[in-house]
Amino acid sequence: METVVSSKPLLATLVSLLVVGPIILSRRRPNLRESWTFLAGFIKLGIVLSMLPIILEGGVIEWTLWEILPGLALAFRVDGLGMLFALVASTLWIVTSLYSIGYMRRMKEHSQTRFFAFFAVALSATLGVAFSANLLTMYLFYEMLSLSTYPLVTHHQDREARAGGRTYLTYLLGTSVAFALPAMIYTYMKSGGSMEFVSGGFLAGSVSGGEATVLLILFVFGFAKAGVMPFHSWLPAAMVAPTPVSALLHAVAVVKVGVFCVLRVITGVFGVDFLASLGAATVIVWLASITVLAASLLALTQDNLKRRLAFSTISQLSYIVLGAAMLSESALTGSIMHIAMHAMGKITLFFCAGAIFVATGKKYVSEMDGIGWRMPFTMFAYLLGALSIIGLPPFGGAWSKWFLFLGSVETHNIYLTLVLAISSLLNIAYLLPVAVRAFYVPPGKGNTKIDLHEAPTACVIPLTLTAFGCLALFLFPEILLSLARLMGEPS
Amino acid sequence: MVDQYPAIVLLAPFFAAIAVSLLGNWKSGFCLPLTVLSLVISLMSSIALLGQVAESGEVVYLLGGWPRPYGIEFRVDPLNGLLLVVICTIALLSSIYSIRAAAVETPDKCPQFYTLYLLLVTGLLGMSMTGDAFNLYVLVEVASLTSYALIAMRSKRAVLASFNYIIMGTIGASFYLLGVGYLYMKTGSLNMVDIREVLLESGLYTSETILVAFMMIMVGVWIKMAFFPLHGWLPNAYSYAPSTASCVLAPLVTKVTVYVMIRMMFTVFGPEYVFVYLGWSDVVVWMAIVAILAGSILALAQTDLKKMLSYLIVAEVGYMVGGVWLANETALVGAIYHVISDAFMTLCLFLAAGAIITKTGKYCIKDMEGLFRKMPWTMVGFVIAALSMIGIPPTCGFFSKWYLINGGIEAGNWGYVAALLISSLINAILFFRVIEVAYFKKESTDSDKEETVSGSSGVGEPPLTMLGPLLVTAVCLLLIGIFNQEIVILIRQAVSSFGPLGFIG
Amino acid sequence: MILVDFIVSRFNYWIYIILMMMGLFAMIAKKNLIKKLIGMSIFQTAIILFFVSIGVKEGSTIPILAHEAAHDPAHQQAAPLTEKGEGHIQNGKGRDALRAEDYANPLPHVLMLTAIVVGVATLGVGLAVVQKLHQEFGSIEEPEILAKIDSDDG
Amino acid sequence: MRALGTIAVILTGALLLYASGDFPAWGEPYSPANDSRVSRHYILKSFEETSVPNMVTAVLADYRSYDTLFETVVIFTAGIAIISILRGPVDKRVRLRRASEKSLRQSNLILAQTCRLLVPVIQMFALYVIAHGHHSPGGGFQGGVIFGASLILVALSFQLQTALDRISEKRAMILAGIGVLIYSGIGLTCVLLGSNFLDYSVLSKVLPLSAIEARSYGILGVETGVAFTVTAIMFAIYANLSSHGRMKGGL
Repeated sequence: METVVSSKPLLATLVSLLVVGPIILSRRRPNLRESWTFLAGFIKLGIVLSMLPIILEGGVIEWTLWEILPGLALAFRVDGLGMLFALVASTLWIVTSLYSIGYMRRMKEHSQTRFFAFFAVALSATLGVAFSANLLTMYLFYEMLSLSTYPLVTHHQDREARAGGRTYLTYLLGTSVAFALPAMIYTYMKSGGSMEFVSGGFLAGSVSGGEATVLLILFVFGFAKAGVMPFHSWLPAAMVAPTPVSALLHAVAVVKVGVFCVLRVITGVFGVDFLASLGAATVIVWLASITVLAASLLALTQDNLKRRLAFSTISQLSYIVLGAAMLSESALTGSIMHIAMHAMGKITLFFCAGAIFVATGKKYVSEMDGIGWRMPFTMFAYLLGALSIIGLPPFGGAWSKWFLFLGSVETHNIYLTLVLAISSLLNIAYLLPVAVRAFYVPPGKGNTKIDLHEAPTACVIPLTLTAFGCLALFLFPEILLSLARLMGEPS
Repeated sequence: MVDQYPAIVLLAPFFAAIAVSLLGNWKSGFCLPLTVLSLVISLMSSIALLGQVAESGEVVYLLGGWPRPYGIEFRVDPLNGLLLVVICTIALLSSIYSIRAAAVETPDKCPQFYTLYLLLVTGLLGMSMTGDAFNLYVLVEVASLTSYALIAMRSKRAVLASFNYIIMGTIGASFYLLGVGYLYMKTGSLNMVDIREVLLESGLYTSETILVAFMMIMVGVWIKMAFFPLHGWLPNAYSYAPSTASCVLAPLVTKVTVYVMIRMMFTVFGPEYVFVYLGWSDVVVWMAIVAILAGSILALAQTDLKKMLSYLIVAEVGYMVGGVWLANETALVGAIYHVISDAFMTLCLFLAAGAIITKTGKYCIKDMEGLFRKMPWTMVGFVIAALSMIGIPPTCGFFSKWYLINGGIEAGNWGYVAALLISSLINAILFFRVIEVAYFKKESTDSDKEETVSGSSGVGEPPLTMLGPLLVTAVCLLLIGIFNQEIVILIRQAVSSFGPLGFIG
Repeated sequence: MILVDFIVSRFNYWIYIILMMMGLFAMIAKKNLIKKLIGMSIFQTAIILFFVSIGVKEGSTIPILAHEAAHDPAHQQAAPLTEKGEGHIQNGKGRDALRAEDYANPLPHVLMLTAIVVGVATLGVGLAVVQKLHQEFGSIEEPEILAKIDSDDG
Repeated sequence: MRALGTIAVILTGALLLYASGDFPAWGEPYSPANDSRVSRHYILKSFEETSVPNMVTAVLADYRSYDTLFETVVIFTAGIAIISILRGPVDKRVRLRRASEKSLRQSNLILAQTCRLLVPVIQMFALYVIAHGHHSPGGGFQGGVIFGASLILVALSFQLQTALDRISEKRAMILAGIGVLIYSGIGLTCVLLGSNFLDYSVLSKVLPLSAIEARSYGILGVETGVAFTVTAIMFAIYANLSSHGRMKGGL
């Protein structure tokens, strides 16, 4: 395996942080300000893409900044998993930026400069997590992400935002300090001062089975961004944010950072084989299964579209955790791929929810009767996204579901297969009715005249793109698949 | 010149104090430049001194040229070398900050204020350098008398707080003096290193007098550092003091006293007496745990910003005492590192609080709506300090917690680890309560009217002399965190000179 | 008998402890601020008493060399530092050289000069603070002042 | 509070009593403290090393002169502290007119005349105590206090203003500052002459004295400084406390 030393991961992380200055300075000229965002977005994507070939060949890229604690450096390392996540995040940032411009301007939101600035910081933190080489670096960016998204979540600065923001931070910050930090320090002590992620893990042999179980649970709860119950309530609370935030951060960046951290801990800290030999992951398997089902059921009861999507996200995140905790190769591949597939599908759905709100001011599913003919593009995109999430071909979601099912069969656990099957049915039950209402139920009041009333073009283009993205991911999954497979290979 | 660094560090603020008191009455314009100049000199020579110490080990400066144990000496090792730099930096930053605040809060008393201020700094510097147990008492009293006066300069409640401080402070200092007397009675010496030698040579560990001396000294310094439940004087004293005074008192006085405790435990009595012979570390660590929790919970109950910060100091003292008494190297390093980082955190918080209070005239947390909009840079400083208090990387608070928790786990004291984590969580609640209020606008309906009123009164960023030190401190928090390795290496150098902590293994 | 001896031979310590406890009690328990300060003064005096009594030597005099002794040139060259109790080496003139037993221990006196000064200074500042409190609140009773503060707040 | 006080007193008292069993007996000449290296050195060597017969003075102003410097600073601090505490910001100081000689005449004849007779004697005695600290009990602190007492006597027997006319509070503070400056200035001179702070022996480089005599004169110098400060601060404390910081009326 080839190791390349390059500062590219650092640059990719920093690009969006550096652009914060210009964004703030050009606050009086919105067009210039937004062009900074795009500039940073394309540079970021460019850097990430330029690293792709090396990773695909099975190499890794490393860059060490400096040692910050004895034997522990602030270091970056790019491998398949990180690459996949970075690719998803940086691509979708560009799309979301376009969408936010349309959304924010149409809604005449205040403090747009602050919005774009913190958005850029959040992206930096996301890439930082994706590229971090050890637990400490990851923790650092994880916290940075929690904090930088707080102003975004509470953007409206009203009573509702205050309550939502409070829940958001309490859960994310509280769990990371109370669970992840001690788990990390304990790991540091037990491993003799090393916290570098190695495939196969570094804890094998240095902790007992009981300790490993406790540590694993602490990590899974500590990275509450993964939304495993009972630490999931921050996500519905975060829905007070403007929709672009919900779309990128709460369907892609923030939540995926959570599951990404869990994946890293399972593969890089404990090692799949070590966990399998201990049976320590069983607890996580059941926690995740319960979350999958319970969140799906809760999603059914939500009338607010964004909240419904949030519960759906919680349930989908636990697929990923579940996939990792099953400790089988196919399941792991499936769960890594699900990061990308779900991101693409869910961001489409959020874009649609936002577009509906921009165009009609409607937030609740029950108000959306007949809306499909007024906003055909949006609702069509919604349908594609929903089908992808449900896991029907020819959409991206089908691949990841396929591997997850395969994994559950490999583990010979019939209950897990059952869980996945039931939850897929539940997916249909809570996602499709929206589309059905939109297209088949006539609007309640007399207003029979159907006039085209789409959201701004800047909103419609991104959601169309991502909807077709779902399709494209089904047709061309090779890159993702090979990136995901890289992690499954034994070292 | 080179061998005079210890003297210069101390004498620069000392002579400036005399000069301010003599010239200040004639022309009060002299006060501030003299203060700043002297502190700059002091800072520079303390940095040079630290370099010297780091390179060639302990520096001994004989006052009056009398050798140990007949005269008094300064002993500077990496531990107090670091502390000197911290004291000088903080004193310098808050003196710059005081340009505006002192004029507002203590008008007509400019020369007195700066004389006291410089004497306080002199006292603290002297406390950290001296190698003589009795001399330490004298300097403690210099520092205490100046703090009493600085606190009582404001009217009303500050005066009562100052009175309580006088009573408690005198009890503390007198207990310390009595302890030194007991030590003297048994060892016949006042020099710290000499006392330890005599203790070892004459086999005095079993003596009841030495035991009582140790207890008296510990209780004395605990009162002085406001270790729960002996903290009664602190919250009122620090929260009602003029903001310039509290900016230098709050970060420094308790921390220097913690240093005194470390010095007493490791240089005078020696770890083998404290940990091996007495073996009380569990009891004290549990007291520290109670202190941490009680301080945090009491802070939670406050509505006044400065009072909340003052109770946090009580909790932080618990961190440090616990870390020192955990009796392993990691925890001790963590505690000393926390002394430094907490000094800067507290400074940053008090500078921010002072700036907010001088600009808005509001003390209560709930009155701080919309401050992010009115004074964004001040709030940036406040947020960084808050993050450090919670323990978010890469601020220094994270790393001190890192070492302390590491030490706690090493010592197998899970209660201490849990207390640190709980207090971090409480800090998160505390600070986000403030940040939330400051971030959101007023909810009441007459907000527009309020807006215009406050708009006309011109609440905006504080002047650069207040904002500058605040932001410099905030940057320091990050730098201390990022370059914690360098500091820790120095601390380890000092800790290894204490000899084996001889507890585990 | 032994017990009596024990008590009598250490009477200075009993007295200082009693005085000190009186002072401490007044400082903590008294409600009148001036009484607290009086307690503080007693407290500090007790410590001074303790220190000075350490330095006492039976049959010794004040730690000042007599005029002749000081100006005797013999002293300035002779009288090598002697160990325990053997300081009485005869010099040429047949006069006793300096003996450590003959003079009280000077160090506690020096220390207590400092402690007295500190005590005076603290007392002065304390009195000034009480005066200021009296100006502000019109009382030197702690409960009354607290009540006044409460009513100001409410 | 009462219960708390009782508990504190009982605990501390018990602790102190516990230790006192271990103490050397009263007046024991060979107790560790009395027979220590340090104490013996002071008694046996101080005259040789400083040429001051009074060991207390030698230890106070030479061996431990750094302590004494800060002791002076404590006094000085107390003076400034009291002024800064008692002078309220509201209390605009009015420039007081010079009290006429009338006030002198107005007061009680016997009192006035006794005072006139006593004050010079007290002051002479104070000067003696300061200057003779090398050979007899005395020194800057004691002399300074006596001198301060003479000023307080004036204030007591006439009016505060009468004493203030002779030495105003501002001047007293300047005097106090000068006292500390003399002390520390001597110390600084030693540094400038190439030795450590307060190492008087180096003064022999500039004075026609041997190194040991230089120590003796150095001690005299610092004692003078101490006397200035103590005198001034004693009076300033009295003036402030007796007039609630208003500098008029008084007792």
